[in-house]
Amino acid sequence: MSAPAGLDRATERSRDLRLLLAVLLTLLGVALTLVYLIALNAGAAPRLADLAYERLPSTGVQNPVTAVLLNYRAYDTLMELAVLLAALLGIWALGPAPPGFQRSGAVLAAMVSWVVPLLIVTGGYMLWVGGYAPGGAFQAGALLGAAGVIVRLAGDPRAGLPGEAAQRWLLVAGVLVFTLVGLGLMAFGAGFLTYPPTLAKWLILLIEAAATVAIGAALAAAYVGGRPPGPDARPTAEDEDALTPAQTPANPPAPPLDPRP
Amino acid sequence: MSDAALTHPLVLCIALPLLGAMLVTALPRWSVRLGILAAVATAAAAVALAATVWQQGTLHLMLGGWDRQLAIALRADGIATALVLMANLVALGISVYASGYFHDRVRVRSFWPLWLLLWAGLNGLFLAGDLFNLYVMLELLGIAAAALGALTGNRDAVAANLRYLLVGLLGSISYLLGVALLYTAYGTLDLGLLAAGIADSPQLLAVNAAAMTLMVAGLALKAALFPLHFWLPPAHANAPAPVSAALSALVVKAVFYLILRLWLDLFWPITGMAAAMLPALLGAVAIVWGSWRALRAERLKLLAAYSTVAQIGYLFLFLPLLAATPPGPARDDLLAALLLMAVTHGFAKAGFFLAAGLVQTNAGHDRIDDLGGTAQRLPATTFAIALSGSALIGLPPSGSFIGKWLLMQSAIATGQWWWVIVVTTGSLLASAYVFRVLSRAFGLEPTPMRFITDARAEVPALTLALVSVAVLGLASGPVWTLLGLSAAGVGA
Amino acid sequence: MLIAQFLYGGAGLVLFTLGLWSFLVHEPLLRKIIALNVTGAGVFHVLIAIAYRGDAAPPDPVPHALVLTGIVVAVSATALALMLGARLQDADEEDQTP
Amino acid sequence: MSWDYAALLPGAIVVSSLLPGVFIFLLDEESHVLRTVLNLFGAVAKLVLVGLLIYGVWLGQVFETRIAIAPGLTLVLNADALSVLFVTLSTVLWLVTTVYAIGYLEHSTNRSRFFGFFSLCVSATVGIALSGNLLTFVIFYEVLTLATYPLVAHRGTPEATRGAKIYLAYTLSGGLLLLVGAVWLRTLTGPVDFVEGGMLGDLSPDLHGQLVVIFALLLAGLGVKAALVPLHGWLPQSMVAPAPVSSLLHAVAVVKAGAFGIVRVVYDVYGVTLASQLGLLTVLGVLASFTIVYGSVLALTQDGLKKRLAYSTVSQVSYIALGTSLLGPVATVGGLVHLVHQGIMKITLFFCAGNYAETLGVAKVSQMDGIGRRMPLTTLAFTVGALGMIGLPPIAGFVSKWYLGLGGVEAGQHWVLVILASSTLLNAGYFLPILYRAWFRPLPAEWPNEHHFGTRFETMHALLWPPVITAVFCLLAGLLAAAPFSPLEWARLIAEREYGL
Amino acid sequence: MSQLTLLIVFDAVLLVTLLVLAFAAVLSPEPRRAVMLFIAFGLWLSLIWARLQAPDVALAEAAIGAGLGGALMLAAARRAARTASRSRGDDAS
Repeated sequence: MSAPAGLDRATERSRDLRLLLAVLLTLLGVALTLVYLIALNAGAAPRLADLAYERLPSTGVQNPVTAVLLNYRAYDTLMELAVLLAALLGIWALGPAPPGFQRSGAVLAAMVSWVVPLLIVTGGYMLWVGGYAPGGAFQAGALLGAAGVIVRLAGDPRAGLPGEAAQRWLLVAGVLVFTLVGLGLMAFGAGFLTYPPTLAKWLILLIEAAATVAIGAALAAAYVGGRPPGPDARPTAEDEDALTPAQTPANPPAPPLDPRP
Repeated sequence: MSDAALTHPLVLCIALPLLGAMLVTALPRWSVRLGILAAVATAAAAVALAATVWQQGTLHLMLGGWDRQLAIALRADGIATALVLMANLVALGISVYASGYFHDRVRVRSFWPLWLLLWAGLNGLFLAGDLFNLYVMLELLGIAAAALGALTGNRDAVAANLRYLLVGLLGSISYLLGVALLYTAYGTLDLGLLAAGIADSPQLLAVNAAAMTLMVAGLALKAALFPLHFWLPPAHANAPAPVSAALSALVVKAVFYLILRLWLDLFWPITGMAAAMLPALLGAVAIVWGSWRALRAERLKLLAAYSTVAQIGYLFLFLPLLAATPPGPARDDLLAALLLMAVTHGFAKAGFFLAAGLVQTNAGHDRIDDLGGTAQRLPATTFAIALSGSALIGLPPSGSFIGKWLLMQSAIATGQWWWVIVVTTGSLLASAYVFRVLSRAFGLEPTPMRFITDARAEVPALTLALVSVAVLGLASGPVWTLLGLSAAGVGA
Repeated sequence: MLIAQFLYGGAGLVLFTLGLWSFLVHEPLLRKIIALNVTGAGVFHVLIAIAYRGDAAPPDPVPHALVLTGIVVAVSATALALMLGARLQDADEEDQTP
Repeated sequence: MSWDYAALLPGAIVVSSLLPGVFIFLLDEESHVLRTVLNLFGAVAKLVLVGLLIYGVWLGQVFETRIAIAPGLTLVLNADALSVLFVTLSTVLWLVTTVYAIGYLEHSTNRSRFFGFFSLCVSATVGIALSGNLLTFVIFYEVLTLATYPLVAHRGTPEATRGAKIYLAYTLSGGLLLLVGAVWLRTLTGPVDFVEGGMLGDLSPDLHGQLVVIFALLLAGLGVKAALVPLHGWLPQSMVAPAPVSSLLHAVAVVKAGAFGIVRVVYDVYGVTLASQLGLLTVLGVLASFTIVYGSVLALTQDGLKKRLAYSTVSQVSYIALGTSLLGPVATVGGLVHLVHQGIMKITLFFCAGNYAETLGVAKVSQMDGIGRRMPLTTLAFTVGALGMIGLPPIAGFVSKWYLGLGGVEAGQHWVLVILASSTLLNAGYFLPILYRAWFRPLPAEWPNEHHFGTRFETMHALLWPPVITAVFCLLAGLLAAAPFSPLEWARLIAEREYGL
Repeated sequence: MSQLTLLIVFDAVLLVTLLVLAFAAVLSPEPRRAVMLFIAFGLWLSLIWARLQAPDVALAEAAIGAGLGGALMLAAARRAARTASRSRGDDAS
């Protein structure tokens, strides 16, 4: 693979190479399918399903997927929230958000005023229902994020999110609550993320609520596409030049660039 | 599990940097102070972990207290512990260095949370005992690393790290398909249970081989094994110095660690001589090619990045030697040598990049041909480059010298003498590229008045370099002790 | 084994191969990202297929959870990659119009 | 308690110069006094420790420091008669050279760097001398390469950079060959300890083919530092280094490390009997003889004083290899005693060359007319060294040549006498014209670059007395050759042990 | 029996449509079109997953994979189209 060209410089690979690759990859696909067939017949049939259902009553939830996500494999989910946050922080590191779109017309504004509350309410419902039916933090968070996207499309440069300081707390809420609950349980001798069955339901709900907020905020903020507009986000000359020789004795460090008093 | 507190360091190694990342994200004004605090706490947890494993042997923890099949396992054996200790000490050094490196407020606030997330991902990867959890850790590493690498925001850095991100994603998807195949066939994701399953199912050779190929190929892409290394030099050379250090010293090593784990623990029934030959040959080409490109590089950081390509090659040379050596002291020595080499390169490469970053900030560029004055003005920095450079070459008394010695010994003993030629050629080329830099430091510039000019930046670089040379080269014994514990853990 | 498991899983493998091919041969960033997403969807599809145990038995929830995690990871990576691409494009535009 | 002492002493001897070296690096450039104190403290402390070592070895004590690097890989420092010979030589000459260097480099730049690496070099040399096994030897051998590089490059001129690069290319490649040989040998035998009489004697004859190849690798690695032709190319190029470096390192430490290594490998690894059986001694003897003649011929053609001395070193160091290659204790004595004698003679000559350059700006033979009248003491010292090199009794060099000649006769190798005779003629050919110029030609109107140091003497004290002292050593080593503790007596002791007499 | 056949036909139709959408998305050179096809592919995928008794995942795929991922890609496609048209304009001038 050569350097990824800009979207406009679409230089296509030669036809021969593409065909050759197509043939090779078809062979790969056939081989993989055969292997998959063998693997399916290997006799591991119930896999983890039976065990997962067997343990379900002591997980604190009735929806088996939620049980896996927030109990059996809660650690995966915790790290996955960290992945989402890392991606967002990476986006923020690239610069301030581009300016918002023009103010929307009356029709869209009216739609926004209907759709957004609906999405938020549905999100809350999803979160609650996730304990025993399809739904949960991810779906709820996604709905909140979608609400943010619509608000952004309607012209709000912040996609309905609060100012930067509050936004940062929303973003970290998921991992923070998750980790603190886990460590708290460890401190009380139960082990990291090992919920006592009596408390499991409520602890999971607490974590899910925080995760929903964090996922919604992260997805909306990712759509905004940069650091939130605000005093912090103003592009500075320093943004462009990474190699500011600030440590050379000849060039004393640049004075702190804090516009606030 | 009676003594649950023993496993606390295992969790803390991951939870503390994660918690730190949340705090620096939420309280950006306190980034540096909170970041250093988290760094020190995490490193302390790693030291505690090493001490526990040293005394107790391999640690296992089933998160959530569920059955082994259902839960995600964390485990720390000798190999993992040695690498965790290396990674956390190096990361602590990088953190101290970084606390003075970034001056732009925006960049400070971007660096710390991503760096701590990367750190959590590293520790998570080393300690994970579950194939899917490893996938999540790989993604965390890949995303945080690409974001950090693009931190300078200049065009080359963004382009290189975009490519790194995409290539990394492809690699982890390939890995994930392998995981899916294994889950289909064996119905579990736990490394230990899968290892037992694979050992008991020679009739599933096709599945095992396909899963291994998908996983190892995907990881080789992320570990930059020749010819899949193309993305590494630009990405590592254009990142800010502390990030380059972390990427080259830690992230690539972590991926190699995972390959080694799969190779030795999971797929050992099918990773014989025939399977080991291809990666080793690629590793041999990587040594020669990477060293040659490093020699031809015009920029110091590009040189260091190509040298990483070569150093990864050395690690792959061990695979056929391990395959040819029956279990016993000789194989233990070989494994210890491999580990010693990886750990030494970790320290040395981090020291090298940190020092190179200092040269760059002082000179305003890192073109090797014009660096003379700067190198001479900063004796401690040049010293750090010299020390870590000798460890990269494998000169005594560095840890990699011991590693190289045992590598060559095993190559001769198992009749695979051709690797000796590869290692010798690599060492000569490495000497050439290291001394190409060092010779610039002996010019007619005015005499520097003191050894250390900028303690916060120079001391970490020098310390890391010194560890790779003096400590690991003269006291490599603990590596064997740790490995001995891991062997005991497998037996028990 | 169920026919459905094989059919759907096989389709997942087709998607995987298709995405891989597209990633290798198509240069524009957006196409590469779409290709990666198709590749990932293929793997997810395999996981969903093996979780399916016929309409009578409840499905295996573990692969479902894995796929959920995978979807979030994939969208995170997509967002970051797109934003890196946008930044690159800005830089190129600045180069062209100094 | 005594065990502790015996186990620590060899290590302490290495550390006594290493630690001051490390502190010197950390010193500010202006801390002249502290640096001088550290330098002299290290040198004197090492001398005292070596004195204790000699006394202990004389009493029959065994000194051994062992540090386990890793299972099966042990750093061993011990003191047998051979190591004591080399350690004593290095330590005494280090003290003298330190004094000389402090004077020579006054007002020079980058002194912290210089003295730091200088101390590292001596530590590495002493480490080589005390190495108790091949691994330890290889480690210190490489460290010596690395620590010498900055000293050769020290002046920072393009020629210095070039010379240092050539030096490094030769020595690092040699080091790699040595490493491969050492590793290979280890796979055959396990840890390769230095044992008097050799340790490979009872190895199966099937392996003899491999042993020959390994010897070739080891000899190539050691031959680079010992400047055996055709591996000598770096030595004349390294003469760009400051005079103290040329004196100590290229007369004593570096080239001797190579020669010493050859002695170790032949006597204490292979054993003379096996080495002679395998025909290795013949190869070594031919190479050494060729080097002796070739180096001398090239020395004849050099006008640069230091270059002439450098080619003379190429030639003279191979006397040691020659002595080693002849089967029989007398030749061994000749070779070993030359290790010391050549060292003190050559360091005298290099000190003098440095004095001429520092005081008068004279660097070429053609500029030395009448220099004996301007700098009588220095030139007297130079004369002693030069005549000793030619082999004039009663100076040290005569003793070496005498024993080498006798050894050749004893071994039945009469051609050695031809080599010695022609070498002596060539030595005379390149030294006597210098002496003639210095004493008998008229003074020039003006010296190229004359300095006055405001002393009663011809140059400053720190430069003047070191060559005078070493010249006195040359005389004493020859006159008192039969006295106890003389180099000759030590060499005899070593030879007796190697041959099991 | 016929019910099973019907089901298989149903499955086959679902899968063929999915693959067609995937091919179309991957092969379409025009960015906006490709993204729209990808979104359609994602939605169809979630339909199939619902059929495979994975409603949780189906919901998430529809909302996150196709929905938000699609929205992000659409924004990028819009950018790409804008730049492409601008650079075409540059070429013409």
